[in-house]
Amino acid sequence: MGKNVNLTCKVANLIFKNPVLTASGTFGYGVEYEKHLDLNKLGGFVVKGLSIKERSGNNPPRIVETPCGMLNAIGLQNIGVDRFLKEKLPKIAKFNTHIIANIYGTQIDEFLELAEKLNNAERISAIEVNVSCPNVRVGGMLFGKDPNMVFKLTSAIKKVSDKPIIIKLTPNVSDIVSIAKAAESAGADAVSLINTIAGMVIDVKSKKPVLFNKIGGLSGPAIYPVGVKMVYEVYHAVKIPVIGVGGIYSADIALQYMIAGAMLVEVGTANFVQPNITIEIIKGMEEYAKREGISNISDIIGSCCK
Amino acid sequence: MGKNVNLTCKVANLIFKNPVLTASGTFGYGVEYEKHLDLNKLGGFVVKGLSIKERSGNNPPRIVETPCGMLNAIGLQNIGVDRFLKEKLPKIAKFNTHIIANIYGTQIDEFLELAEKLNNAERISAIEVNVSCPNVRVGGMLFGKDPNMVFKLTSAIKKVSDKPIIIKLTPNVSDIVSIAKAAESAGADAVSLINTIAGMVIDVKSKKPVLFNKIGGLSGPAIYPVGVKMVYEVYHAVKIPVIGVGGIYSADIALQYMIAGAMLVEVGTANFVQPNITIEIIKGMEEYAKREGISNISDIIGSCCK
Amino acid sequence: MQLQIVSNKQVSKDTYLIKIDNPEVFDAYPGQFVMVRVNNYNYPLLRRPFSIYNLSNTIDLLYRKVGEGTSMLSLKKPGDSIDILGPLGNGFKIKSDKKLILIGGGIGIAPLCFLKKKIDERKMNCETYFGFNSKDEICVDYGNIATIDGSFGYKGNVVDMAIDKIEENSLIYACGPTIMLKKLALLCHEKKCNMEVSLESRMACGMGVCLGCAVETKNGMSLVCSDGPVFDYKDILWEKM
Amino acid sequence: MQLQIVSNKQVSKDTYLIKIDNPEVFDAYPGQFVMVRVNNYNYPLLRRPFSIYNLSNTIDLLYRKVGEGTSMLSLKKPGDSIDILGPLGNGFKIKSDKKLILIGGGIGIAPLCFLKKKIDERKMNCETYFGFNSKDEICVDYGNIATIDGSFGYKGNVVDMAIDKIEENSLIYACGPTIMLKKLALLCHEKKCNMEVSLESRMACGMGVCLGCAVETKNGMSLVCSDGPVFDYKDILWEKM
Ligand SMILES: Cc1cc2nc3c(=O)[nH]c(=O)nc-3n(C[C@H](O)[C@H](O)[C@H](O)COP(=O)(O)OP(=O)(O)OC[C@H]3O[C@@H](n4cnc5c(N)ncnc54)[C@H](O)[C@@H]3O)c2cc1C
Ligand SMILES: Cc1cc2nc3c(=O)[nH]c(=O)nc-3n(C[C@H](O)[C@H](O)[C@H](O)COP(=O)(O)OP(=O)(O)OC[C@H]3O[C@@H](n4cnc5c(N)ncnc54)[C@H](O)[C@@H]3O)c2cc1C
Ligand SMILES: Cc1cc2nc3c(=O)[nH]c(=O)nc-3n(C[C@H](O)[C@H](O)[C@H](O)COP(=O)(O)O)c2cc1C
Ligand SMILES: Cc1cc2nc3c(=O)[nH]c(=O)nc-3n(C[C@H](O)[C@H](O)[C@H](O)COP(=O)(O)O)c2cc1C
Ligand code: FES
Ligand code: FES
Repeated sequence: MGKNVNLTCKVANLIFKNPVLTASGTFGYGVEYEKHLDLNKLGGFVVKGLSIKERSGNNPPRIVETPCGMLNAIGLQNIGVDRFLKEKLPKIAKFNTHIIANIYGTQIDEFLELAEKLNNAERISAIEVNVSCPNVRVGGMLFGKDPNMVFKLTSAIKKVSDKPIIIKLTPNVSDIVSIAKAAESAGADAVSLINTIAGMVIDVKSKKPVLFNKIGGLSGPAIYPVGVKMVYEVYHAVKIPVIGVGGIYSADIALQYMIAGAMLVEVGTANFVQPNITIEIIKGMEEYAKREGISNISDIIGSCCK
Repeated sequence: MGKNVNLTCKVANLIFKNPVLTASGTFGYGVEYEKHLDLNKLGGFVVKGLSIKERSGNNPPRIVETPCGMLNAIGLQNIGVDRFLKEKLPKIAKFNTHIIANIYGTQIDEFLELAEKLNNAERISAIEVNVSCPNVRVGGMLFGKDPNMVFKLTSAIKKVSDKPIIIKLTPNVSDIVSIAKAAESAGADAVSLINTIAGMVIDVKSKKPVLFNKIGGLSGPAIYPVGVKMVYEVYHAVKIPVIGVGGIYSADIALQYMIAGAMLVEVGTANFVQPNITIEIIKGMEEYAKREGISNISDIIGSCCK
Repeated sequence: MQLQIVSNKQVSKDTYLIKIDNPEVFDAYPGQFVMVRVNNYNYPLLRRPFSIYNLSNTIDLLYRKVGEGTSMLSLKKPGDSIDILGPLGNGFKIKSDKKLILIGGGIGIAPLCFLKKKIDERKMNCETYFGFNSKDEICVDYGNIATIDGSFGYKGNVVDMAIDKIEENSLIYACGPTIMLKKLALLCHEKKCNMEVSLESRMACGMGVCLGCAVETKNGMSLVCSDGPVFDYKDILWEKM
Repeated sequence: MQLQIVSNKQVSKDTYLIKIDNPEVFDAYPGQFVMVRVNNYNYPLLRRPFSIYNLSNTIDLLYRKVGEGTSMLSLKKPGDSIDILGPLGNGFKIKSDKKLILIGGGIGIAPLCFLKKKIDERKMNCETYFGFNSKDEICVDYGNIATIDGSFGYKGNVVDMAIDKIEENSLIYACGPTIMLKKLALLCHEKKCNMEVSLESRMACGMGVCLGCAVETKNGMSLVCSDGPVFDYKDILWEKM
């Protein structure tokens, strides 16, 4: 048990001290969690989705609990990329961990403008492109469901950006493999999956959807088997690294994703329930590796069915 | 509170005494539940999926629990349509409720043969066509994900069958509305949705999927928001009745489906947990209607956002 | 923070008082809340927000059994451990130059009781008006009580009971059903007095990261958990509530 | 069936004995099991199968804490109610013309203890061999005991301890880890004796409708819940286990 486990993982040119990141929209801009955990211990964190202009998001109610899950329809409320770079980034720059910007636009041009603006931000390690937000009517969904659009968008962003580009995929599709392949062939450095699954909850008393936006995105423990299955399939179809997201709440689930093929994992909803869950997951991974005699955690990636 | 609530609902030429059915594969051939509930009280029950030949199904393990859900990969084990008609149907024929046959084939011809065989069985009220089983490699999935195939299959079955035809849709698609519309324009009498969501669970110790079949179908409370959302969308796109399935475990969830647009509901996994849950749901519906002053339960169908 | 339950008892109809062992580190202002993890597994998934009802060597929460989470909470026993996150949010600001009036409806009295204690500690005065549906719901042993059914005290709603006492120089602290707060907001507008209201909203994180608990204010979207739960009533877009 | 818990106590390492009030209607054969709903809400979703360990004015289950469900079960208190479904499945058949040998490994002793009681009631004889990993796991006060670490009784596994007693005329009743059962199956084959084994499998319904609990047998797929859990060892395809 004495020997240390090597938890580092590599995606594009980036070395992550461990495979555990936080998922966009579930970790604010990082600073909010400072008093709950040592952010330096994270593999990285993905900040709340950024758009060109500040967005006020959807009207409330925006969230509703479901069995072992929750629906959200935040509507990508955010302070806009400029204010992020000016006000937030300097505050988190001090942390010795990867900061990944998550971006969202309603048309290709907006994505490009965002990518360009982030290009000059030294502390941004990579850009995660949200092509799959189900809560915004224009754009979002269309991009993420159509391989051609994903190809076009990815190619365009790759042309303007020097940063590694991660395309974040929606699970609400017939064939996620074809979308992942489109991203890969357009030059994406990695794909992350899954974003939330579209869902709806109705208040039977008022006969209205609980969410103002009617439809929201399902996240949390309930969805992890769906994510693991998709990561497994995408891993076997593409050569670029796969980042696993969806329902991770313990080292066990994080490891399931890695064994299925994820190089890194992102923890989302679980941060709300237990703010330091990422630290617990990193510890649990280390213990697992020791117990199983694994010296490099990256050895387990995609080891399922080999 | 004195007045009785009218719970009857109509699909095609069939009158259901109440909107609560059991879902295929979760209620055996009916007889198994006899000692737990009075089957005469059900709106109807859908029997385990039938194929031409007896099928032994997938190797075990076939099920695994997940947060508020379960994965199954039974692989459509069944005794075959002939034995069903000879051995099982006579035993359930006595029940004063609708018996719906669920059928599955690997090619169109098989579906047709099944439909023809069932045509002569007087006690079969309708046929539910499973175009969406994720556990069988050949056929199944392809049919259900492609609107053209669904159109072709539905048209062909409608030609050979005098029974009302219900097409059961898979949620693992980019656009369930287009599939539902294809079924409708091919003459389907109703659509039922959702079947299970594809998922996978890995045992991190052995680094293997828990299920022998690797991938299984997610069912149970966890998935209900996904089903409600799809029923809502399909209801607004087609004129034929919609039957709601997926994660129903209480009157509240059943009512959410109906308010979203379901004419009938099917209860699946919840039968395993509480064998008489359907009776509880019917009671709960009645109480709701009384409380809210609704005299015909069918009045609430699709009442969401009106 | 895993803490031990000291006691958990029903105090009136569907209303429970839970006392949780208070580690020395824990201090809070009236109006602040905690996020309670009902079970140490994934069901129910989200934490439940509860206002601090009292704080001494125990952290006390007064809660009403309304759904699955609060039902489970009501079954917890002394000695069981419970995970709480907090104190969170911004509380009431006690002003000395105003006539202080506390108006609570139903379980909304919880944060006001803590406020009352702090006002008393400062040897200041305040008036308290608490409304319930009926006598069996009453869970406080002071103040002016109104019941909708007239089974105790003033018959009618608490706003009507308090209406004559509200003056331009009043500062109202209010918590309760939205309909009561709306009524009060109108009244404050008419009487040109001030009011701090504690709002409720569905919450996932309780700490300003999920953006789930938004309310519409004059300054755009505000977060109940981190901008509130106590707001100046003038900032709230009441017509949107 | 909602029943009251009479007691629920730890009896050895990670092993608990729960006694549940037995309504008069409830009778069962050794080898039968019940499906326990751990909580009366959706988590954990599925019922847990447990063999009947004893039956009198209480229904007794002996269980090992291995995961989330059994951990929750171990926290239940006397007076709490619990929902059980059963008795389910087919039990052991007691034959009078054989030399009866009970071989149990770990928590697998549970159904055998009930069987032993029934054999005793019929004034018949049987030999009992129970294996554990170590002394602290032992939860039975009779029989020949083997421990893997040798901390009590025979040092080694229970099959090796019993091997010399097995004859052609023996009828073995076995329950325990698959590896132990496989070893016994081989032995029975060699010694040309009979064996009834109680198998485990992941279950959803426990009553033959989900088809989830299949095992491969010489006659195709069989269901552990409704065809078993007790099988003639000759029917099982041991190489597939
Ligand atoms: C800042 C704040 C302070 C509060 N203080 C108290 C208090 O001191 N005493 C008390 O009894 N209640 C208080 N509440 C309300 C309390 O949080 C809810 O009654 C509780 O969450 C209901 O949980 P449940 O599982 O029983 O209900 P369910 O209806 O089953 O809950 C389903 C989901 O909806 C949420 N929800 C339901 N009702 C409310 C509500 N009124 N406000 C916010 N979320 C809700 C739940 O948190 C949960 O996520 C407060 C709410 C907020 C926002
Ligand atoms: C017929 C039968 C009789 C049994 N009798 C006993 C008994 O008398 N005493 C006892 O301690 N155990 C018994 N078991 C095993 C017991 O059912 C499991 O230990 C228990 O389900 C574990 O639940 P968990 O939530 O703690 O574990 P988890 O691993 O968290 O459970 C996850 C899921 O896997 C299932 N599962 C896990 N292990 C097993 C297993 N060994 N067999 C079947 N399903 C499993 C669970 O039911 C659950 O659905 C029996 C099993 C069967 C099939
Ligand atoms: C409240 C909330 C806000 C989210 N916001 C974003 C976002 O801005 N951009 C994005 O790409 N994903 C967003 N997501 C999706 C998560 O990053 C993640 O993909 C999803 O929640 C599944 O993971 P989980 O089950 O661990 O939460 C959001 C999720 C939640 C719950
Ligand atoms: C064990 C099991 C077996 C099933 N077998 C079938 C089947 O044979 N045919 C079919 O159309 N659906 C089958 N289903 C799907 C259910 O009918 C239902 O669509 C699905 O489980 C979602 O509903 P639920 O969450 O209420 O279970 C099966 C589901 C389960 C859990
Ligand atoms: S509850 Fe998450 S931001 Fe307020
Ligand atoms: S557990 Fe469902 S058939 Fe055996």
